[in-house]
Amino acid sequence: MADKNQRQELKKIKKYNLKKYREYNKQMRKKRVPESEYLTKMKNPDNIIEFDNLQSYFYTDVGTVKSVDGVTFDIPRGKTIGVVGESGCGKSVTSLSVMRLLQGPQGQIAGGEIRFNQQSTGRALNLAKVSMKEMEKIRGNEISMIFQEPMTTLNPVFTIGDQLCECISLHNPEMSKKAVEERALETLKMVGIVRDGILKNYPHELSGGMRQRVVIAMALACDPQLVIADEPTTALDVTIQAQILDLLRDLKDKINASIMLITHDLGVVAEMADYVVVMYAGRIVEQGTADDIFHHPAHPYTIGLMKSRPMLNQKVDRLYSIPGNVPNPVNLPEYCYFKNRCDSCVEACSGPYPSLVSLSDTHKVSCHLHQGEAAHKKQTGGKQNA
Amino acid sequence: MRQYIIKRLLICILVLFGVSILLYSIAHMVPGDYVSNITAGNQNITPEMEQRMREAYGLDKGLVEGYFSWLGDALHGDFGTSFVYKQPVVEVIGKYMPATLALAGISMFLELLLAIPLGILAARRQYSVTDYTIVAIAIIGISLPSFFFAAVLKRIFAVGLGILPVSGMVTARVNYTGLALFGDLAKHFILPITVFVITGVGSYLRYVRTNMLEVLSADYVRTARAKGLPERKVIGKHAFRNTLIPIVTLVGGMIPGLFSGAVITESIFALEGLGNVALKAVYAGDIPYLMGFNMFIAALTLIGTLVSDILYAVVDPRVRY
Amino acid sequence: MEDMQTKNQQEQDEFEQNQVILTPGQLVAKRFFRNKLACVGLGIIIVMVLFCAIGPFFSPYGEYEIFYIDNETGKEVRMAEGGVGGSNMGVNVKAPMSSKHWLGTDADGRDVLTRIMYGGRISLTVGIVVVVIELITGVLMGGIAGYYGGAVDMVIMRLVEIFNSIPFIPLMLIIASVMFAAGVLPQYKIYYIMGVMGILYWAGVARLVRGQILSLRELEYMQAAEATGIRTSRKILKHLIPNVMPIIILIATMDMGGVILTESVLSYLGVGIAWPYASWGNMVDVVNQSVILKNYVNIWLPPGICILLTVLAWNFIGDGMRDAFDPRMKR
Amino acid sequence: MKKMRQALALLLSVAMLTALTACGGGKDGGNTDGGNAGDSGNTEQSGGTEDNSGDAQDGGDEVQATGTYDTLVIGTGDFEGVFSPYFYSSTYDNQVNDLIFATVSRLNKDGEVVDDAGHVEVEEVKAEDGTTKYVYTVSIQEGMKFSDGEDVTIDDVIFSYYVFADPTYDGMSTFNTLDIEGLADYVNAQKPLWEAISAAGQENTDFSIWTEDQQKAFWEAVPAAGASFAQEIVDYVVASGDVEAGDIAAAAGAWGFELEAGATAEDFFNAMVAKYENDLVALSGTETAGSSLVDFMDESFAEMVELASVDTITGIQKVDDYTCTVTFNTPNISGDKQVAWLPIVPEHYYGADFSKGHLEGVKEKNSAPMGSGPYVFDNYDNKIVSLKANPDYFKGAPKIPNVKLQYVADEAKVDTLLNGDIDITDPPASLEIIEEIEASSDKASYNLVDFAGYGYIGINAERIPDQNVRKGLMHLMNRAPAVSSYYGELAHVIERPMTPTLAEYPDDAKEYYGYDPAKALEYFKAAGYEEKDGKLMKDGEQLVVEIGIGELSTHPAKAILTQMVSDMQGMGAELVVQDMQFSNLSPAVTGGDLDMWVMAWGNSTDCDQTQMFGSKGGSNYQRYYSDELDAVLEQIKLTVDFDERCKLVEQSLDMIMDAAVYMPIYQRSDMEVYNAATLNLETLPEETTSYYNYVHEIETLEMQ
Repeated sequence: MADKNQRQELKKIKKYNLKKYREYNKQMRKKRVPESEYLTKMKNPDNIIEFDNLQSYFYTDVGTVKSVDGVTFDIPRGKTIGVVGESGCGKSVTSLSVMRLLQGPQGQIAGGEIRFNQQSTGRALNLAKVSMKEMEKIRGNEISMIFQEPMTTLNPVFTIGDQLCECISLHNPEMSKKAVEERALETLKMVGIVRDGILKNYPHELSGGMRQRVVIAMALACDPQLVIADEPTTALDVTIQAQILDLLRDLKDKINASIMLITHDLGVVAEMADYVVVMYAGRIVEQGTADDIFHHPAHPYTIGLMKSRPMLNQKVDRLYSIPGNVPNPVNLPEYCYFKNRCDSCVEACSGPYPSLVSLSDTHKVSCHLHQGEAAHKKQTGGKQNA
Repeated sequence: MRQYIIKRLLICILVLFGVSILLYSIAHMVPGDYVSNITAGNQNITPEMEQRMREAYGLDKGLVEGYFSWLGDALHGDFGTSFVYKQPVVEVIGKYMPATLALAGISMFLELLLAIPLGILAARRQYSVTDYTIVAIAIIGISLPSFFFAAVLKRIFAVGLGILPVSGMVTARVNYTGLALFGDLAKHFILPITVFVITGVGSYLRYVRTNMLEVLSADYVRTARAKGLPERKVIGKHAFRNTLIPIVTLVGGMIPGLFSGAVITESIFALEGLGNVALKAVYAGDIPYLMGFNMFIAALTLIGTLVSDILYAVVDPRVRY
Repeated sequence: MEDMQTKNQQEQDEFEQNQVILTPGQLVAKRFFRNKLACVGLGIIIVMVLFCAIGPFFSPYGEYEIFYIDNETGKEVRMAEGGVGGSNMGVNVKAPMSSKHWLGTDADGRDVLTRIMYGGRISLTVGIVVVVIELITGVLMGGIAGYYGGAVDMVIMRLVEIFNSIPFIPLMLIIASVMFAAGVLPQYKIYYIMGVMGILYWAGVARLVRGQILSLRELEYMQAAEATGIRTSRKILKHLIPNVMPIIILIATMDMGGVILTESVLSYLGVGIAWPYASWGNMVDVVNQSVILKNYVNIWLPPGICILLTVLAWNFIGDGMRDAFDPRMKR
Repeated sequence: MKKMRQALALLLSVAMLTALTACGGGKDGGNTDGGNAGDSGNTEQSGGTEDNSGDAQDGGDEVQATGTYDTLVIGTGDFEGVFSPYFYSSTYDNQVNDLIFATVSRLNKDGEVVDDAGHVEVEEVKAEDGTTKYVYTVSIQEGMKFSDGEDVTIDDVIFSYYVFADPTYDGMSTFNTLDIEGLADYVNAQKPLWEAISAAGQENTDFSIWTEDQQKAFWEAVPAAGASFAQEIVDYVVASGDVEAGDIAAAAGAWGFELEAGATAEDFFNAMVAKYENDLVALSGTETAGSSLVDFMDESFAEMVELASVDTITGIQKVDDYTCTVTFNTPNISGDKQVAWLPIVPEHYYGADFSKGHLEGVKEKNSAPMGSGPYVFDNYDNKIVSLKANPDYFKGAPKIPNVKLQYVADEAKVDTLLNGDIDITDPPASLEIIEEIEASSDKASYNLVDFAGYGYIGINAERIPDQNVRKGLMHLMNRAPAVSSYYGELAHVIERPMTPTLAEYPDDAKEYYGYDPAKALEYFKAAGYEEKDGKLMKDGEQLVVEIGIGELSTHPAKAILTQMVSDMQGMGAELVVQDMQFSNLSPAVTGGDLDMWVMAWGNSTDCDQTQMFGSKGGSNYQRYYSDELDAVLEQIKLTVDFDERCKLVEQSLDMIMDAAVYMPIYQRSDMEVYNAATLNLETLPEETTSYYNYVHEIETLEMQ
């Protein structure tokens, strides 16, 4: 019986997916996309990226996974945004959406806008819609990305030089081969690799840390306006992590680019981020300045995270851990996703998913605890800040 | 690198030695030896005459003795004299090699020429109509018995339409020379090569496709995209160079299959090649030629694998010997 | 607060229940069945097996029964009926399709349809038997080589190379003629040939399995298993075999078709199943008599199609299997 | 199909030797169809014209074409590239020889010897020692030239005799077995020491060639060697699984020697010696299980020794530059063929460094033949033999400048001809082909020729000793339907084991064993078999017969065997059918490893059947030995009067039939197909037989 309607269930899913795939492929095949479709207006010209109700779905055999479901936040120019959350909460998918690197046709941007403030042309583009051609111009040039796995992100059969120069000359066709190489070495110096002959090396000849530096160099090669660092340190061992972090930190000052730092390591965020976005199960549960999040966490989940990170100055006999785990991403419930793990539930929690309310002009949270009393909190919040 | 190659070559010799023992003992078990074949039914042949001929052909020796005398000569590059052709085996092989090499070589080239691009295309469009059609056609190709396919092709193009020769390698009536001769040869090779390619390309295509799928899902391809490389460069450069690695090894493995296939195709189209001769040799009990032929193929195979292993090191910097 | 907690728990539970959860097996199956071609293939094989296994029971004729025809009365006489001597009698060869013989009779006056059924039994059996043999030998040898490594590995791999570098077809021909000398009865010849083919094919399997096992031994969980110091037998049974299974199943399906083809090629060369028994291979042989090829399509086309479909089917299944097993292509 | 061609090549090769030859399914095999030749016409045209232009420059003194076409292409079988009248083993190689070499005499339509480049006649002469000798006088025309301009003399003919007679000769000719005066001494002048000693016998006292000690040593060595020799046989038998190890008596039994139980290898050997009347050579030659007797002795015994320095054959005498005589000790009805139906081979070319025992020089010319025939060898490449006309051929220069023989597969022959690529070919005759050709009669015409041979089923009388069983089997062969449905008009059932093309064949012979399962069963019962629970048993043994057949898939005897299999199943017996490659079948038959076999004889040119049915006959595969039959056969050979001979032949054939060892099946037709679009058909011989065809008149053949 149950088995039967499960099968029907699956059939429905399959049909639905196929439809989606077809649409996607049609979209991909389009050579030219008229500007009108992706030209848009920035809400705030100081922002470099504005996520507006971004929805990135994966259409899998077992159903639609809403990895990113209505995410909205901005990345101001020259600032660093930290995106935190447990693994599988949609951090990486958000970043991949920006780069339009979701594995089609299964993974697609289902809705919302990613407004990109393109300096070179002074236009505002909706990255969710731009043609692949446009995208290729932007990738690695104005927006570049640092991936988790330094071991596999470099192509094993080409030399560092090849891969680095390729990127540079691609976006600066006018540059001479010589100039390109100089540039390459320069960037490598910037990330602290001075060893000569490095360009002739193959990835497998370098240590993990070195490779990650190369990856970073590659990301910085065309001095982009936005660097997305997706867990840049997780795959590395602690000492290297430290080095890379230092590197990133002083890079942050060297280059006047915005950084979107994705990590589950609050420590890293605390050290680097100006703003913090906390995601849970594909949605933003809380966002604000580093200060807001670290000193006045409002959402039970954020609080949990805070508790669960080791503190040197205060002694706890046992680290706190949030009970339960992330709900199954397929057809999530209507009520707050965190409800079942939350230790401070109220009646309202069984109600619809709480909307995002502002506690201060920077600090937003989506939790029933703060619904309604937004206004009051605002003042007190303001006081506390003062 | 050098030691590696030397080591490999030594191993090859070892293997060849094993092959020769195996082959010789099997060939020696064949009941109908050459003498009893040519004397069969010849009423006046006396036991003495047969014995004389046996000695003349060296068939009177026992297995072990026979093997070692064969080995001894072989080491001096003398693989004996073909019973059927009454010429040194080495010469016979040399004489008939060109046809086979032409057939096998060209086919191999064409197969790769088709398999690689189509395989990549299919991989890029996995589960799409294109993918299904390519794979389906490829598999239909490898699902046909070659002789069956050949017969049908012959029927249509040679007998039916009469636009291609039925069999043989050149048109006897005319003394073509130079380019004309080449054209004539080409005309005679069209059908055999078609059979070869169609029935062979499938497996390689499939292989390419699988590897491409694997590579396409690799991180470095994503990196390449993130760099802003246009798709064709991502595929054509980053992905392709990596699929190349397994393909290189594949090529080495193709050789034995090619020559086995040649046996059938050549006999069907009466091409004067090694395989055809080998087939005849089997029926005539021409042991020297068979040994020579099989050893030749074995050696070729081993060299093939060796070469592809070396190429492996060339295309994949991670591999060093 | 408390009851709230429990309530939550219950909610979560029932919530989990109406989720669609899939075991790995189901996932493989699902990916397999997503591949249309694979499904088609599976269908064909099933039909073929039924056709050949059950078909003969419905056929009124024997596998190699020949039919005579009285040239004066034009009346057909069956072999067993007797009274088939005499000069007015002829063999009813190349009879057209009719209600008596749905696919007509072949060049020897035997019922084509019936022979296709019997022939199918052989062709399918050949496929299965050979594959089984090659798997047993191959997995065993490859397993040993991969597991113990060192000298054993060295020896086995040299053996593999030896077998790889022997040209298959000439060898089969030689062996076939050796078989008579060895006094093998014709009706059993085909089984010996199956054996030989299996033996000749093991090398490829061994190499794959060895590779697989080597890579497995590198994996963490394998080393973890080693660390826990479990018995070797257990290690092999519980950890290695299950993980080699996919590749084995792959080889099995992939080779199945190839073997059937080889059988047909061998019977084209006069090796293969002995007269008067049928196999699809030796039924298709007639195409090299161009008269039959041209005028008697009903004799060669049906078995030809059977071969084509069956091999095709196995290949499709193989493809489906590979795509299904290969987690890399999950997306 | 490759295997069929292969079989065929082997078969006919032997056939051409005026011997009879086994002809498996090969020739009878693959039907061929023409397919439409619609647009092949223009290919021919272009072919023809291209060729003229191509031929223009190499004009010279060469023969010019009479029509559009200047090249005759003959579609034939597979060459082995040994174009030597001495050493060829494939018919198709010899087909080339026929065009390159002229012969002293040739056969006419009826297979009788007639003059060609020379003349032969025989006369009986009383030698001084009172015995009757038969002297053949061989003469050749004067003024003939080889293609290199040298004159042809009788020495060239004599040279051939000596090559054929050479002790180291390993070709197909059986010349050196003829009973020519002094030939035996010449051939056997050189022998392995042990053969010489054993031939001389224990009591020999002439130690001119070997020492007394050697002789003693030899005879002492014999028993031991013999034992091991016998032991090898025993091991062999054991290995083949028939008896368990150690039981020598049983092994010997399986080998055909009755010994009482517990016999030793020595006894076995002695038994063999007894059977061969101390002829150790013959013994080790025939009974061997691999090694020869001498292999078990000191090598020194294997060395060759010159018994007497004989370097001429006394029976062969040169009379003058154009005449010689060959003297036979006994009459031989085919003697004229043996001495005169031989190619004339230039001694100055082949015999440059020929001396007794040294044929290397002759063999070197295998791939570059040269003779005085209508055509001159040009080259052999890509399975095509190219010949150029010989302007000073003694019958006059051929009309067609070039002849090419191209290998074409049997199944492809008609197709290729209709495509216009070849002009003359010989596909295996079949109803379909005739249909095909008649459908496109503008393109081709054909000619049916009685094939000088017949298909038969043989029974090994040693393996099936009981005549009743053999007769039973005979009654199970339903020949008529099989033959009629396979060949239609192209073949007919024959009732006696002899080629009906021979004048001596008794045309009125009645069917000897009709198809009759009931009668068969009676015979089996008479032989002592009874049915036990559905099995035909005799002292615990089921009746199981093993029959060998070559290339069964396309063999006309298929239907017969199918019927036999099912009938014997019906009566509880079993017929095991061994379908084999010809290369395995013939040794199996000659070696007597089969109870029954299906083969065909071809190209019989005379009615002397001693070799097949005589007790000492080299082709007596059925191993049926009967003194009275021998007597009759001998008689036939010596009977020169035709009617007498016919009677004797008939008598002998009846005896053979009664022995139930030989069941003749069919006598069929060969066919020759001619390309009507390229040939002047009226220039073909008006009558073609299996002994005489276009090749014999090639010089007068014309193309359009």
